[in-house]
Amino acid sequence: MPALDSASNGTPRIGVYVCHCGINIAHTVDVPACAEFARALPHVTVAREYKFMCSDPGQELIQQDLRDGLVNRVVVASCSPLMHEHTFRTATKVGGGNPFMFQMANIREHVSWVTVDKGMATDKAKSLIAAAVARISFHEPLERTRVPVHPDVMVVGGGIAGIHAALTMADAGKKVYLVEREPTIGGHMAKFDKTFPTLDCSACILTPKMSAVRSHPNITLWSYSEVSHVEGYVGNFKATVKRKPRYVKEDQCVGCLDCIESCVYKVAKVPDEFNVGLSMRKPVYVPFPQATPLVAVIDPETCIEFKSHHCKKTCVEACEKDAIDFNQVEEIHEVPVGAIVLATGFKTFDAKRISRYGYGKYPNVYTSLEVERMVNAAGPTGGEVHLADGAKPRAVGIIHCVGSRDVATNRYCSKVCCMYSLKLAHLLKERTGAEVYNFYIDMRTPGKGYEEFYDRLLQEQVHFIRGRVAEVSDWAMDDEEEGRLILRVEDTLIGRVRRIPVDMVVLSVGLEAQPDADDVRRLFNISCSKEGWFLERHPKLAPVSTFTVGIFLAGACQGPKDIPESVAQAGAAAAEALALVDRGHVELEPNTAYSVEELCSGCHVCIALCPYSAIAFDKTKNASVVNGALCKGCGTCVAACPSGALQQNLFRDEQIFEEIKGVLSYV
Amino acid sequence: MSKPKIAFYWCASCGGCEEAVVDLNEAILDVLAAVEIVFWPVALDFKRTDVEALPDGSIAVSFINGAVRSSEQFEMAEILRRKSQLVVAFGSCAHTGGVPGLGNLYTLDQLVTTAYRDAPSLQTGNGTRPEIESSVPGGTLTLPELWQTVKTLDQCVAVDYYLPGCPPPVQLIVGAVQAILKGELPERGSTLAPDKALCEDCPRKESKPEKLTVKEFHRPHEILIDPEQCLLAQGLLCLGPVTRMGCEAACTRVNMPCTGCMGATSRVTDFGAKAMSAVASMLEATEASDIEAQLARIVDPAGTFFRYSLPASLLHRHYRPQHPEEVRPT
Amino acid sequence: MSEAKSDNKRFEPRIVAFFCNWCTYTAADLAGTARMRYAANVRVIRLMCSGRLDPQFVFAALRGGADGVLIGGCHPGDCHYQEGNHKALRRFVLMQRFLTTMGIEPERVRLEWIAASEGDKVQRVINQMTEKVRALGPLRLEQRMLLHTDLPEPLLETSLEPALVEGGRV
Amino acid sequence: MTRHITIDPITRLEGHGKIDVLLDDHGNVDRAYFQVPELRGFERFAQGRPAEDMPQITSRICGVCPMAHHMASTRALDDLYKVDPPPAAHKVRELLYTIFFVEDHALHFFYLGGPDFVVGPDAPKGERNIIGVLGAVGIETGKKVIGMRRELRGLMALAMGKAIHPAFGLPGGISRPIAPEHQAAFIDVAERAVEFAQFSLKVFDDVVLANQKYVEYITSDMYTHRTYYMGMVDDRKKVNFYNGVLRVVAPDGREVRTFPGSRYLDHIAEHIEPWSYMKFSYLKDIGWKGFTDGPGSGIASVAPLARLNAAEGMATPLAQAAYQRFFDTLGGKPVHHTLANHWARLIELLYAAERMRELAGDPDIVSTHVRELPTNTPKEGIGVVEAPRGTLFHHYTTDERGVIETANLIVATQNNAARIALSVDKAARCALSEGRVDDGVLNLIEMAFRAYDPCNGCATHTLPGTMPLLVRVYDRSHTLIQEIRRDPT
Repeated sequence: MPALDSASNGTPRIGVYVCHCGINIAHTVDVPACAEFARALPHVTVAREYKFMCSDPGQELIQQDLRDGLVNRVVVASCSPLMHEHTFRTATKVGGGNPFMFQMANIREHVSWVTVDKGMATDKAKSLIAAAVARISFHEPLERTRVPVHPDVMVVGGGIAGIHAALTMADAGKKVYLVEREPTIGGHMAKFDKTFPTLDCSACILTPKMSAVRSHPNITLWSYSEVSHVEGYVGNFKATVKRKPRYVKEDQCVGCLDCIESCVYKVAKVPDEFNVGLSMRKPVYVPFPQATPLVAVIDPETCIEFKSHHCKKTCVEACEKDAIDFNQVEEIHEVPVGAIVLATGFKTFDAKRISRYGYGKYPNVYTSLEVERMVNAAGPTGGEVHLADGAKPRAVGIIHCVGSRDVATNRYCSKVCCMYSLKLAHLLKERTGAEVYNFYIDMRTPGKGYEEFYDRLLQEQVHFIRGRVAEVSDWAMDDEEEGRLILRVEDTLIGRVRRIPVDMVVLSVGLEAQPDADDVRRLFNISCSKEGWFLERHPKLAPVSTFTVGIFLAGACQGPKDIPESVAQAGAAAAEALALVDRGHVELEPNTAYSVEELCSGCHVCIALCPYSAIAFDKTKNASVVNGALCKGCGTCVAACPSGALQQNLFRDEQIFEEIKGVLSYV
Repeated sequence: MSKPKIAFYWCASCGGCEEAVVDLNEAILDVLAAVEIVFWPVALDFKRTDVEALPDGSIAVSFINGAVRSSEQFEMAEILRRKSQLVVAFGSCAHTGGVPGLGNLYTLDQLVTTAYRDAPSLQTGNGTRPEIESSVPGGTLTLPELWQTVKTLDQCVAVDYYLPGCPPPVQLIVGAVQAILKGELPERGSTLAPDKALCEDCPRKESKPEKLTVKEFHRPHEILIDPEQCLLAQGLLCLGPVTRMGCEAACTRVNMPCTGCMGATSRVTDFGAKAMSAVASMLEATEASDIEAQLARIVDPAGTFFRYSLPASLLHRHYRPQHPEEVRPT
Repeated sequence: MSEAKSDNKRFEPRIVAFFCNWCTYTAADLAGTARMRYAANVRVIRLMCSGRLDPQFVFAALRGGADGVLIGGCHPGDCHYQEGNHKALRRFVLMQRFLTTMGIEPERVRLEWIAASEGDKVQRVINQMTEKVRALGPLRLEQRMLLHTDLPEPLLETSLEPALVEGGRV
Repeated sequence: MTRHITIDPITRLEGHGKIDVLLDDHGNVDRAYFQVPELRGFERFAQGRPAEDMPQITSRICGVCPMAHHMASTRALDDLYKVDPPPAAHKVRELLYTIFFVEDHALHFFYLGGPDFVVGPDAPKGERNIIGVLGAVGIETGKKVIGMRRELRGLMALAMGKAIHPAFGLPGGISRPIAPEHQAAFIDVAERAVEFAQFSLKVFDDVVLANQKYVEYITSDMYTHRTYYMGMVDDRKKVNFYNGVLRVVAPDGREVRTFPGSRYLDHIAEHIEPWSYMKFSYLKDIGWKGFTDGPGSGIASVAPLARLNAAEGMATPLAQAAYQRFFDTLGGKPVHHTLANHWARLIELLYAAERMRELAGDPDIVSTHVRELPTNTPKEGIGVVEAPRGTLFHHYTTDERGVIETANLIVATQNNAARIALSVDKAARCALSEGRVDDGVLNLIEMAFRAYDPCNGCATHTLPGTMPLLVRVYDRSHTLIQEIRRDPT
């Protein structure tokens, strides 16, 4: 390999460009001093400072110097390479240089933003610049390799976000695999009655989209299925999907529901998951009338045939299509896809974790999701709101921020609770005429028409008490309280503790990451934030991308979102995925390992180390050889290669040794 | 034209390198015919004054073996450097410090204490130790001062070429001499041996599994060693993959693991560090506890991975821990 | 002139860090975005994976004047490249045993698993390590090698061992 | 006026030695000191190493007799793990050890010690070397010597990987058996080794014994000391290098003790002088009485002459005959003449060749059963062999993993050091008078030294090196009045 030079790039002429980043860098790092320092470093022909290097004029500085032949290697000292490496590589290319004759020194995230002392910050910045300069003399021009992208895409999760992403891409003519773990798509939205702030009916806006999915020629809907394995890389993933047996042939079932009718169980005895346990279902069931696909499921846990094998199988008789098949087994599908959109959603906070609110103890303490079902005309009570004893509530208390903004549970704000609490308050008042009390910490109603909705509730005489409820109890202190639930709360507006007796308590539970988010994250090789939400590549600039190119995020799996946001983000994710697969190819980072074959002794140490089986011993060449397309550039084999025959582009031993010298060349 | 002048010299060596030259056998007669040996302490009676009398640079090549541990050796190395166009570091000790380089694991004082105070065969009560100066009836006797650490030749004088091995294989010596005579030397600073690792040459190469991993490490005396199969595949710590070829796999041929006397290939800076990296990587264990347990079976990382190269290592010597009160600004 | 530098009693350790691109380097960026202040003694070198870490780099850093070396990788099971961090751990364990044999305090070379979300851990670890190494004092490997015979054994050592006076000879 | 003469180094000797001669006011020798100037400290840096690595590590003590250290160390490992190698392993080890003896003794006679006689003690110094020897005995003979050596070392490399720093000794055996197809070569070379040994003895007869002047040198008082002698003997009290017990005879030749090597600490002790890195061994119970000979002094000698004195004969016929002739010629046992070592060495050469021939033909040599796996927990091991230059002790203690905790090494030349010092002192007294110093005189002193073929590389596990031989004569005011240089050789 060329050490200092490669034919195309005479002796190193290094340009160093130090960025002020407005004052982000300049307020702690002495930028002029850094440029001055850089100017004195070996092979540096140009050292400039500029307010915003990432701006057009900033990039123009670099390009001009390249065009003028003043420099043939570029070092930019600014923010993190994860932020702008691409920007400056492109600038270098546009200026006529090779994009990889570029190195970045991270003097913002790693220096100015984390250092108090100006002197030390400047020293540190200088040494990082020195390191970049030292290393870049050992760079050589590299080419990105192009690999074709598989046109098909996959969406994981069939909630509103997944549905929207799937439809968007399918409409763009892409073949989409939509994988949903439940027997039906629809997710949480399918459970809601109305949506805030417009109060239009959830089902009315969701079900058309669900059937669109069902009927879309470009969408393969795999419900009751899970992704079990993913391999490959951007543009060329291979996803393995496990389809759980539903014991009903999907292609035969017409959704007549006769099987359910005829089930030997005359009455339903199994708590209904979809109605969050508020009603019962039979062993054979459909989650809800608009379920998509509208195909019955048999639950082997409760079905007699599975338990005793002595069932009369009245369902089988009843089914004209002979759709029922007790011998159905799990199917495995392996599909190639170019991009994957994750829309795995959220779970609601488990109210039992806050025992003082009495959930599970007092029958009339409900979670918001239960109430969503209760007020839903298609729900277990047909939209009737009544207490456990059937009576109508005279007063209802809605406790906000249950499992949110609370150091004991989740610090973050779940964002949607205020609004859905208002919605529930409205619906409850509408359905029962009860007095409704909202107990809140802060009302958070930003968003189109949200604040107006809040006003409307105020006019509807819904009570708002600012204070976190201390406890819910049935300990009556007077006749008025007798037999009711008492909420003890400090009303922070009037500054005294109040006891408010109600008949029904609604706990506005927050949103949490899916319990298995960590497994899913590993499956797709992405990261999670502390709270367990999937981590986006950049909170502002790449909110739907992940650090694994080709994997995108949609909906609440990335963080609490309401429906409009989820849909918007789903659209964005779909667009990013489309942009990727439509291009037809991806350019891979050239930071792959390679073998200097004439130096390889064939010791075989490297081969087993590669997680991607990218290395094999080539008998004819008598050397281990790296398959650049399979190599992902971790460099593990390079670190292990006992004779230094393996090297890694952009991370060659000598480049790193130089960088070490550089960071240690203190001023 | 006159024959090229050659010098052989030994610094701190065991004499094995000299024997290796004698092992040229008949070939030595040809060498003697082709060159003029102006200096070879162990075999010929030529004098330091003769060397000093020579004009600078008049010796074509000086082959210097042995590490450097005393000022006398350093002086002699400097003289030869001055008088020679080329200096060749001959053998492991001159090249990377060699086995005596393991002395750098201890201080000179510790070496002395063990030899002259702790040896069980010493009669007790006698506190005598060798002294730099000792007065005896009628005069004073002196012993040379030893340095704190063992140095490689190139840590003392500029070296043009390296002839590795403990001792250097005869075929490499012959090759080097011929290259010199024909004036076909590679780029300065090169090691005069093939730049590939030993596996290339090992008769067991074919027996290597495609994926070479180690479940459990063994020491040579613990198992019956298969004479055909790759020693690493048998869990033996063979350093062949790290070690430069050129010895014709002397040790693995007799069923013993390579210990690395030939040093590393040109792309490796620190033999031992690289060896540790490769060996640890090959381990199958992934759980921290298993990793600890398996690596604990390598009872002596320093002696195993730095058997011949401690002085040449980036770390060079043992460092006693410092104490906070000794800290002062740099 | 910074306060720290003007206070010439205080020893400022030099620590070289090798962070993996996907977890620890990202976490360090996060610490920056969150404006978490921490000691300026650590200089980060980015590797794609802790599996790229060759013990030679650690030795080169110490030889080059570092008083400590910090290695950061993804938590076990989180490696972007499946198990590069396991390989890093194996090398680290073996390397540590050697460094101990060489009389280099284990605290000077540290391996930490830091996830992309753990910006605060970057801050904590760097501060802790800086203090620890400050307490241990300068390593000054090169000076203590006595590669040049006329170089006196550093005071540091003679204060520990009388035998080492006079240009590193007895 | 006081004079101080430094002879440094003594030439044609593996390893580095130095002689300081102090003269009295009349220029006569007050006292001559034999010094060894360096130390490597193997005993210390052996600590922490795995015991099984010691045969290869300790062989680096000396590249001239690496095989001796390799073998002593391997024997120590057998003892450390209390594992007895299969008979075949013992035989292969001894076979290779005898090959090494033939090669090493030949090297000394023709390359190092020989020149004193073959070329002549007072021949021009430029000729007193192997090339001079070739000149004297003829190039054909020279090639014969070189060729023999090549073949012997070829066999060593074949069986042990390398002749210099072998790699085949393991506790309980050897790493690899000898391949059946190779046995023929061993037998063939052994045959010629015996002829070669006889030829060498003949050279000694023709060149040395036939020369009255040399015989006088040998028997002269200048080169005579009456000390104890120690050597390894087999159960028939015959000289053995690899296996046996140690026998010590008094200056009058009677056996004073016989002990197994493992008891060496009961019988051997070491003395330190501040002016040398060499430690001086002596017989423990008699004690250190200073540099003096006779039955009252604990000084004992080792190496060829000592081995012949300490034994009752040689185990092979031709060597036994030569043994007889040796003592008949030199006036019966024990022989106290230092220079007789040269002759004794050639008799051992013959024995080694004959023993080599016996073993090379032994069917066991190609047996594949050459290892017993150790099963015991290691703690302490002692290995003793006869090195060409005398008895060699390796003594290790380890932890339960077999990692060395202490190592004690007493090497051949250390066991001879005290007598060497005596010889040097005496030779100097006889050779120097009135401060008359010239090269011939210096060589007379060196001859006393070289006869022992001392290997100071071993002796202090030192770093051999050389310094200019410098003879400076000072007056009281330390102004130089006479200087003779002889530079490193």
